[in-house]
Amino acid sequence: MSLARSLFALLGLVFLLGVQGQSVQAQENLDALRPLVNNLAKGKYDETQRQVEALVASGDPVVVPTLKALRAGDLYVRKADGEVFIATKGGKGYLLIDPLTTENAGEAGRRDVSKIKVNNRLRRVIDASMGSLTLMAADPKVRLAAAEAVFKAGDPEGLEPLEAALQKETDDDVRLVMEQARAAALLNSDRGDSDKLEAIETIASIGNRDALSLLIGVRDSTEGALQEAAAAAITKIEKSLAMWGNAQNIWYGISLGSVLLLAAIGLAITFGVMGVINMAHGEMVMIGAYVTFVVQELIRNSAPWLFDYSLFIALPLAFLISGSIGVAVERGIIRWLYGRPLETLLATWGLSLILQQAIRSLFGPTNQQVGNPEWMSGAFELGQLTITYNRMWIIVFALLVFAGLMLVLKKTPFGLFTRAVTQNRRMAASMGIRTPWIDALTFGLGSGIAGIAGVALSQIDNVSPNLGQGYIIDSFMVVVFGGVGNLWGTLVGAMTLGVVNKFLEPYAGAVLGKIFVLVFIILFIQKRPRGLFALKGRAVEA
Amino acid sequence: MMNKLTARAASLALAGLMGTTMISGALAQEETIKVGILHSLSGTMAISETTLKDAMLMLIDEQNKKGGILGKKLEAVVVDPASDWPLFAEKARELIEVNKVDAVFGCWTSVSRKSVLPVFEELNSLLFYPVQYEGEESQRNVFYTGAAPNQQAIPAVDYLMNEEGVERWVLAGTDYVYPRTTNKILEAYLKAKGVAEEDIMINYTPFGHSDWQTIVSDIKAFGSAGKKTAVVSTINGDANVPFYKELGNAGIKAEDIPVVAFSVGEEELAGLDTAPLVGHLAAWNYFQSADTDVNAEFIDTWQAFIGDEERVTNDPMEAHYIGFNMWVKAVEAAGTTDPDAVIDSIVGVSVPNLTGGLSSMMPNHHITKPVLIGEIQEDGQFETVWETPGLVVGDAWSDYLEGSKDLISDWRAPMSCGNFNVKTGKCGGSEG
Amino acid sequence: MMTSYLFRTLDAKAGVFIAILLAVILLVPALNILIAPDNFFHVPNYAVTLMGKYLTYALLALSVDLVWGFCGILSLGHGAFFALGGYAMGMYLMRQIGTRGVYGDPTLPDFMVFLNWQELPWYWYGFDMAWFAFLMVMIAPGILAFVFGWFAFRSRVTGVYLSIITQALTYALLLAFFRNDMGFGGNNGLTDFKDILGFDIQASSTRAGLFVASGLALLVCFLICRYVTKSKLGKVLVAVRDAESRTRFLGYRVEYYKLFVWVLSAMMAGIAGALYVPQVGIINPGEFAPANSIEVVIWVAVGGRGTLIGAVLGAVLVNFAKTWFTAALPDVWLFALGALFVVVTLFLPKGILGTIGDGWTALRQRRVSSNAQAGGGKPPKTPPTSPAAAANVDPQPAE
Amino acid sequence: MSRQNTLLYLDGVSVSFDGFRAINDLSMVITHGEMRAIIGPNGAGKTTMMDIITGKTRPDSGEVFFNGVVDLTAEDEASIAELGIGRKFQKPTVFESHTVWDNLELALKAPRGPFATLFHMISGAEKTRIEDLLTLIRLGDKRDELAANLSHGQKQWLEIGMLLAQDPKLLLVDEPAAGMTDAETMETAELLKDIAKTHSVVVVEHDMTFIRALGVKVTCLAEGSVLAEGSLDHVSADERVIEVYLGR
Repeated sequence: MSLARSLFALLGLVFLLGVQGQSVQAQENLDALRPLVNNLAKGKYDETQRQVEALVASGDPVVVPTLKALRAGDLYVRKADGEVFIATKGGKGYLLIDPLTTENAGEAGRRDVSKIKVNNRLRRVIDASMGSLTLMAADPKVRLAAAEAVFKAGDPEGLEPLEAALQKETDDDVRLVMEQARAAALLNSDRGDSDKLEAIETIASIGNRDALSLLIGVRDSTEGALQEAAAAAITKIEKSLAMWGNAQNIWYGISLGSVLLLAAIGLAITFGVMGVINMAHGEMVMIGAYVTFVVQELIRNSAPWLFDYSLFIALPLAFLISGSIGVAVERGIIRWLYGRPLETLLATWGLSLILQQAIRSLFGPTNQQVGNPEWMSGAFELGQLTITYNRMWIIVFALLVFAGLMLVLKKTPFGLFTRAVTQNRRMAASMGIRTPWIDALTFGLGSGIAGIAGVALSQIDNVSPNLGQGYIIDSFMVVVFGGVGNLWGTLVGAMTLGVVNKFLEPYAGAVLGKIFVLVFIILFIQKRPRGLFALKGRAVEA
Repeated sequence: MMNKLTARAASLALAGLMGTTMISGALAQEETIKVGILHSLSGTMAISETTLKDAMLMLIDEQNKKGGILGKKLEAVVVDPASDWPLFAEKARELIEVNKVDAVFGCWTSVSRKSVLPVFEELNSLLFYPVQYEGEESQRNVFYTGAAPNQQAIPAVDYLMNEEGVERWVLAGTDYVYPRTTNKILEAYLKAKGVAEEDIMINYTPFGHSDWQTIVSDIKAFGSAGKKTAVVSTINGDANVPFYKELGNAGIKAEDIPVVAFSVGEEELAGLDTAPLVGHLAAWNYFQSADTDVNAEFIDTWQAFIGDEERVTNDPMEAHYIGFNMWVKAVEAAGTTDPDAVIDSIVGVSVPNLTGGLSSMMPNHHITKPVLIGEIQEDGQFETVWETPGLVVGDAWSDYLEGSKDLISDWRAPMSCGNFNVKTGKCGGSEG
Repeated sequence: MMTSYLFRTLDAKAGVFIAILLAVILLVPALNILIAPDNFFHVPNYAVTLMGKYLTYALLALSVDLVWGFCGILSLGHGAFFALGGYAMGMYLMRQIGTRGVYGDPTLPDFMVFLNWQELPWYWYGFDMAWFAFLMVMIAPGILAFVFGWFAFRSRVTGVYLSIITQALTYALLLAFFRNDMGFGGNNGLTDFKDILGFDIQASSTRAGLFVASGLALLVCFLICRYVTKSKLGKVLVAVRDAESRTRFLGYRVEYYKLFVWVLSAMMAGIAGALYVPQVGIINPGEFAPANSIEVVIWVAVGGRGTLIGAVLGAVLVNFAKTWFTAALPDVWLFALGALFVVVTLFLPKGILGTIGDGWTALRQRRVSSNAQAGGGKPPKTPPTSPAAAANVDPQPAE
Repeated sequence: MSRQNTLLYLDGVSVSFDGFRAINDLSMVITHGEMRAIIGPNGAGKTTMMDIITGKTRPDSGEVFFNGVVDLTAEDEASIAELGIGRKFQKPTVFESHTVWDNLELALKAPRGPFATLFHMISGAEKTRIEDLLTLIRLGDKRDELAANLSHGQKQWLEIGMLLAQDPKLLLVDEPAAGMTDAETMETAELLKDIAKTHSVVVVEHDMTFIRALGVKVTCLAEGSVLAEGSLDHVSADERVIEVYLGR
């Protein structure tokens, strides 16, 4: 591995030169490096890779900006003379910067330069070199990343610099990773068996999939004690991974359940509490998602610094917009249909067609881009679990919405009136409750909650006119499975279906898993014809 | 019987209504050449197909500015088959029988094409089908201007294998015919290249699948076996957005496990935050970023036509561009829009494609195309990282499938057969 | 004796309907085949196929009306039976292709060849014989309906719970049939049919024949439904619809009644599907889509729930509107269709026929106020009652 | 009394809904040909008791026997009705979209299977029987009227007519006089007394005048069990009955 050798040569160089950087001596090197840099523009990826290796082998840190620019795709070649520059868009076409001196080098027209192409393999090569270069950087975070990169590479050439770096390392976390990286590199080296046995122990203590793959490599390529040790470590890791696998399924299940809960919770009100077979529920969710899109679009165009708060702005807006559409629908259509629940199905189905087409006419039929704010991007590790932030926040959000709704229904006068009206309309009316307004507001509440669900769902799904259609059936299943008219049922129902689905999926596959869940619902309803949380009692005569 | 009379009146009224009301647009004064556009404007496929309807309207508009064909203006007849497959057949029949169109541009999904095939055969009309598909078909009345598997999937795998050194493969797709067939072909191809059984993972998901957590984590696990891994995605349009979102959030970077997709184009990316996806790949025959004058002009015309500076172009649009121009050229060469004459004259016709070459209609009714591999960029565009040295001829019958490797297609006389079996020396589809 | 009873129950409206239907069955093919294409009175092939499709939809609507209008079982999954019938027919038609498929395999359908299937799965056996296939057209949906109904009705699943699990049923089947491993052609379904009972499926005479068959099937099923609903069993069904547990306390085993009418209805839906497939030329899992089943319910509601003629009328009208809108207003037709549903619900609460029927009754019996419940269903202007109770929801126990 | 000789035998029956004991260790016996009136405050478990007898609700514990031998807890509503127990509901429940005639025809004792009804032709005897019933319940001129258009009292009578059409051995009548005028109430009492000559009857009623007019043995229920049993005078004199029911 000539690349690695040259990298570590470079590393030594950087060390020697320290922070002073360029000296007069280095200045002379530039002339020697220039052709190497220009060579980057010649040939295909194989050739470029060779040139990258040659650059690194030159052992001069001035090539670092060049490599960085190459990785980012900012390196261009001037067609006229084959000179390579770092170019950024500006002026008539591009502003050119000399990659070695990082000085301005004039401008070039759009057609005068062409980009030096880079692909994933090149990026990996550059990353590896960057990583190793920074093993002794001042910032411990950078050192940590560097150690991880070296671990991934598992290159025996890295052993010595790594050991050198280890001696200087003061940060415990970084030290740990460096030791793991050393073990990984050691296993691939020609050192003695006792060292390797120790390394196997170190690797086994990591206990994740990377460690597993390393150990499998050892098991398959060695004999005797080493092989046994590796095999034993593998069994141990596999066992713990299987356990984590179950934890992962539960997490995924809860996450899916929270999505189902969000999709269904508005319906639990309009359908569950009010008895309106609301086929337009999905469209209310969709409208919430489009509100998010519009808010983000406005923010992108006029106030980009607000982007991380876009969801907080979208939430109340989505609630208000979906909610007022809900109120309008109730006043305009639904209120004529009380006592004829099946006709609400017909009217709201028509309504859902109209809303879909309206959105399609307004925004076009294609998906709209809704971005994740910074705090909803990425993931963190919990043991062997990868937990993505957007999923986590959606679970939290779903539970908050649920709790908030419970609070509104149980603790506020509005909630009391709602329950009174839905249980005994005449009695409520005679007690002075303005039932028509309670109806309208309850329907508005359900629709508004569908709207804020849309804000959350826009973070994980398509924002298109079909968004609502994808959730409507699942929502009805959840509400009915949980027991119509019971919010706790909706919560438990959503979580149960989510977890069941996720436990089936690894064995049955996504399609069969879903089929099994549906069959499960059908059979469950046979057992409990009124859902999970049905209330027993002297049933009201039909 | 008086009932008979009323019934006749009713049925006539019914038929009459259909006949007169279905011609869209104002009643033309002069004689026009009618072109049918059969793309879903509602339902699940509207998301992809509406763009193609607009693209066709633009192409027809442009042609009319140039004076039409054979001295006549073109008139577009638009119908909405509403993503309902049997409705495609009905609407195709309506276009041909009632509206008397001379050619139809349309369909996206395989099933919609399968649904209309018998109609075009029976009524002997022309269909230009603009989307990449699974192959295994060659029909006299249909022109396949999208990619066959050998014009998309195989070059993409070659690229990953040779340029990125991939050794382990996840073939992930939506469970329908195109991914099934493509994956079958790829599996056979990879095994022929020496990839072991356990280094291939095949996974299917339902349409519109939105919860990708399990699958993404499976891919992650599969990819941590020490060998360079890539995902070949034949996941259908709608399901891609949640898939990529999950991928991005799970921290799977293109440098670790690149994903090459065959159904993700500029339009799909427009609905995504592409920042976490930079470096993932797609294989197409056209990218909006193609640096040619003809493409720049096409994009300008399109954005002006649609009135949106941000609107993107994509591969199926280029396919319609090529197909439409081929039809125009063939009609001009034949001097008539008669389907039989056009079918004869169109084979061998070459028109410029948007990537700077000339695409030709081959005797098997597929066309020649360059294959481009592009990387997703931050701005939602693709950057071509690799392309085939020359044009690739679309292969109707895959060489990697048991049933079809002996079949060839040639619609020129005297063979005039879509599925000629070179072993038996017989045209497989016809009797005897 | 039964037939004479049947005819005695035919009233004027049914008579007119049967006469019109017979006339359509006879005239449309005649005008299609006997009249020259350039003649004004010629009915084009296109219209024959289209109307044939409407007739099968009408039959489907009729089957839904039988369970919903007369027995109060709101099925949001009748598309499943329709599609199963269609698949049975499709499998027969696939086997008829024989060596004319693109790969020329004598037994395996094309999609199996290119998925490398080596032999025909067992459930495809027998479908090369017309009698077996035609029997399965009724038996397959019938068995599914029987099994599903046996469990659901015995467990007394009612109201929206039943509706939702019918939806779950059709949704599960949709997903299952999408799977290519199932051996039904996956998403592409079954297509590229060549002939039926030896006749070329694309010939106009075959089309006319299929049209007549659809018309006759509709007629026969209409008469069966008519007989069933007018018999004492029909009265029990209506009793079940209006007061299920009261019916139980009279000693009627409600689940058997439901099961009977449910299976009958499923078989009719299966026949409708079987006639639909050769006319449209394709059957694929899309027919299982829950939205399709909901649409059928809407046809019935538009025409008038609880009136057999209304169901037929609704199916034809809505589908005609759909055909017309999708061509005349391709960009905005959903607005028109959606508005139609909303308007019908608000202003014609008993459907078109129910409303006409009301006017009729009101004319004849002036002294009876207009909220007479002629066609079943609730009166149009009931004061709002508790919506929760109306949806069969028990928010709290009564005591 | 041994259960062999009874018509209806309840022993130690309990049922609870979500922790609420609606029926608590209830025991009661109805003999052949007996008419019994049941009184009690709201929530005493009267309707739930009927639900248990007719198979609508399953008891958590206890025995329910009909004719001394048939275990009713193992039967469902339909078979209990076929055994000969008819029930009239508290809220009059007739088939509103059927005519009065059809309501009676449906109730008439005849084979109950779906195929039997599918091919059923109404016989002369059946017609006569319906005519008789129509006269009895005084709805002769309303025979073609939809049940929905009847007045409240007429519906009550129609339901009683339907009960009789079933020809049951035991009639369970829940508040037959509710919503009736005084005159109608008295007529209903007379009608029930007539019926009681040939059938066993259990009547639940709040109307004391009505109960008095019946002049039969009275059982008072409270909180799910029997509070007092005996003649009306005896029961009305009971301290506890006065406290929980009459005296309030």
